Amino acid sequence: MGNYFKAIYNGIGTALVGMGVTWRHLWGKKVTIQYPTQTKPRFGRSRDRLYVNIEDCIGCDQCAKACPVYCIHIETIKAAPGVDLGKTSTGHKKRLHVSVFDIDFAKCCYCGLCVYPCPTECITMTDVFEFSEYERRNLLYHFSAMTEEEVAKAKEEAERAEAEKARKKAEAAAAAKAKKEAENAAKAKEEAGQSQAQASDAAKPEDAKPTSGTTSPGNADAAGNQGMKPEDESSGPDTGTS
Amino acid sequence: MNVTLTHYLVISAVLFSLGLLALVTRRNAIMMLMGIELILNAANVNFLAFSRYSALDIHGHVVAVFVILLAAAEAAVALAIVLNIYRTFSTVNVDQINQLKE
Amino acid sequence: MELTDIIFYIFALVTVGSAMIVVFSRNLVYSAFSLMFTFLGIAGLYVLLLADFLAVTQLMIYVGGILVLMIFGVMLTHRVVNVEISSGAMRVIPATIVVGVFLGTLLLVLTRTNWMVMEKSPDIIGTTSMIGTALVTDYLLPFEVGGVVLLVAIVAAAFMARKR
Amino acid sequence: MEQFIRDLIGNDLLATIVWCVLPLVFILGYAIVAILAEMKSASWFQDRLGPMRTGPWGIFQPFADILKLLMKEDIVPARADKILFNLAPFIVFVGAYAAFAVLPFASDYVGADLNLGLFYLIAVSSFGVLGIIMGGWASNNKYSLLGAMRSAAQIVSYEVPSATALLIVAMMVGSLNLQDIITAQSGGFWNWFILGGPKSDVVLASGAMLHADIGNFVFLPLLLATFVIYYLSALAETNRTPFDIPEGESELVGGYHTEYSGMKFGMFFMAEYANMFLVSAVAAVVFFGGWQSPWGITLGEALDIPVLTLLEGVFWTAAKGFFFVFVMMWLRWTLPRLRVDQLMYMCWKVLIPVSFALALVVGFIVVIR
Repeated sequence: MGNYFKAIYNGIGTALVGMGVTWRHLWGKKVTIQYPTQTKPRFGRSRDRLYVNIEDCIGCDQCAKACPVYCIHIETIKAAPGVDLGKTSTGHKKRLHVSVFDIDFAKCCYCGLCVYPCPTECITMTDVFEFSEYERRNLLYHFSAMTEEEVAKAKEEAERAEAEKARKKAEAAAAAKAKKEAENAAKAKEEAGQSQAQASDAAKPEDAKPTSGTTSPGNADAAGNQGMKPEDESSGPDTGTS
Repeated sequence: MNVTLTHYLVISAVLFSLGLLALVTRRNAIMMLMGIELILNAANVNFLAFSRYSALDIHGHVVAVFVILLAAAEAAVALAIVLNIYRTFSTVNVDQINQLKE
Repeated sequence: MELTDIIFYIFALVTVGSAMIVVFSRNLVYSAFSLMFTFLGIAGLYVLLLADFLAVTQLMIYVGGILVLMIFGVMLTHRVVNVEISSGAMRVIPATIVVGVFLGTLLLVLTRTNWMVMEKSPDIIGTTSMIGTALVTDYLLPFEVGGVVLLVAIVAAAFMARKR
Repeated sequence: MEQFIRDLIGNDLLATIVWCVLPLVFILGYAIVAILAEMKSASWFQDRLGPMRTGPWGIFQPFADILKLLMKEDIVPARADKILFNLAPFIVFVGAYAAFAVLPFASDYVGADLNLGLFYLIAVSSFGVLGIIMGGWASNNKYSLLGAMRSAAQIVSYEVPSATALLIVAMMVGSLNLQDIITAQSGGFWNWFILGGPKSDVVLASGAMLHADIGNFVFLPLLLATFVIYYLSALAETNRTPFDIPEGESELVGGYHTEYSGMKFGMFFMAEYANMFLVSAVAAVVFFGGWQSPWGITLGEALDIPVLTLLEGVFWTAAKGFFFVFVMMWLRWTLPRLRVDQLMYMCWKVLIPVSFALALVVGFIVVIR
């Protein structure tokens, strides 16, 4: 019987204590953050959207190789000889035009594996995580700053340089052959002087035309976290359907 | 047509007959209970109607109170019995319950 | 025809109509729920009969108590997972004929009798105190016995419904 | 008030209809406020902000919710019992609404000034059970049925202590008329029944004289306990937390209204809110002086402006009612849900014996004084 009344007393008492606790919380500070207008500061090492500083990219394709889901697609064009693409901020010499640098964020798993192998530290994780899109193809980010004309020009130059190289190689081969012939001919003492002069003439390199500074038009607007959004859908091998 | 005593008595008679019909035709114990409730209510309507239209005064009301009291007691006990029957025989059809034990 | 008469006919219609559903419906649950409307209609008739206390008691005991008990009974004694809880009827035609003859006789007697009607003024309000006084004076013994009956019924019902 | 409406409209039948519909308007307005209050208090108790987007501080959220309920598809489960399924929400709402008929909002604003007001309230509040069972059974869903059965068992059980608690006060007043109960408490908050009832003789609304011979301080602890019993059982009767096992969403999905959607769910919702206000208003009427102001005098009477008196009465009724509705919300976020056996233990082994004992003691004192 004593326990019975004690239980009633405790029941009412604890309920009142609990009401006191909730009453204090009624007027206490609220913990809710009004999300889109207020946000919590992100952690310093948060791994969210990737950003590529294309000016530093040397097109080495290491990040694409490291990616476990193959979401990075890089195409490069060899710079023609004599074209100075400048240096990266880390001091590496750039030897390739990066004509395509696409990251498909529909595939990206935010593992950060692409960040580590980069020799110039141009691909980094940013703390931007709100970049949902209505269409999947809008998640394909084009980081390369080269316009189509520039790409075409760089390609043309590269081809020309290639052709030049091939021609030179052929010439060199021809020269070597000629030399050999000349050597053979040297045994024949009467024609020695004439053939010597011809061979030295062919070995002289032809001037390559210097291209204008097409390396990368300054992308000052891409400062900070914002990666380069695609200008239009037609500009890339888009739609992450592949 | 003004409402008179007869109107109430007619309703009471109809209710009584319906209750009787339920009691006679239905073999479900609960359905029979409902019939009994209808009959008791018919009786109550009669008591109150006479109380209203004759010299019965408040006594009709008191009897009706007792009828309701008994109806409540009856319903409680009867439903307990029906529940027990169902537990024993798995049916509440009163025709199939013809043994004193299972 | 006054407003109270119209209300009387509405209540009468509700009472008799739902009572008919109670009796003739194949579905036991329909019967139980239309019994609610019967009780409500009867409570309305009580109000028209100047029995306000009885009307509210009717609401409380029948609708709130007995009917809930009935529905519990229906649900505990049938496989309620199935919506179709039906109960068959038997010997419907002879029963209907007999009851019909009985009703006819009853109605004949009711309408032919010249009842001694004493019209009371309908401005009597409140029968509660009168009933209360009657219960503890003239009807004291039945009242006490009624209390004992209820107590016995409660104990008996609880004892029988208990699982052994 | 009634005469005023009759004069205003001119037609008796139309005036009666308007007279009947007035509480419905009140319920609708109250429900909108209460829905917002429920959401806001729920979140504030949990250190959250609650709805913030619809309007400034989210104050239009109830309208958005109602709009959503109105536009939702009205689904009837394929194997449900169509007739009863559609009927149930209305029965539940009618049960809640019928009780408003006798609720006195002000000294001259009460739907029907019944002599049996309190008894009628108790009787009608049991009416909603049938609608709940109907809905739970007709849904043809085991969760709905379980919820309905639990609800019915709970409401039927808790009716006993709640009715006993109310009858204790009725015994002291000697009347079941709600206006009598309120006028018995006139003259300031120290005369309210929560503080022991009238300290001096008062004239009731019906003209009878209520004698208070001995100082009623002896009633103070008794009536305080009575109020606690009433409020707890009222909480259980409205299926509010901590007694909300009929709809316990962690075990029964949603209880008896699992299968309901759209406006039929809205009816259940409205009925629950109406019931909440009803039991709160009854607590206010019976224990806290109803439409009386706490200091006993009203501005309207002092200045002899009847309309002001009326408004003050409605204000005090609503304010006291809202306060107890708020306490319900407060308790909801304080106490966890009870188990079924704890619930029944509390009713049958605590509240009912204690309320009977209180009734005996108070009755004895009332007789001998």
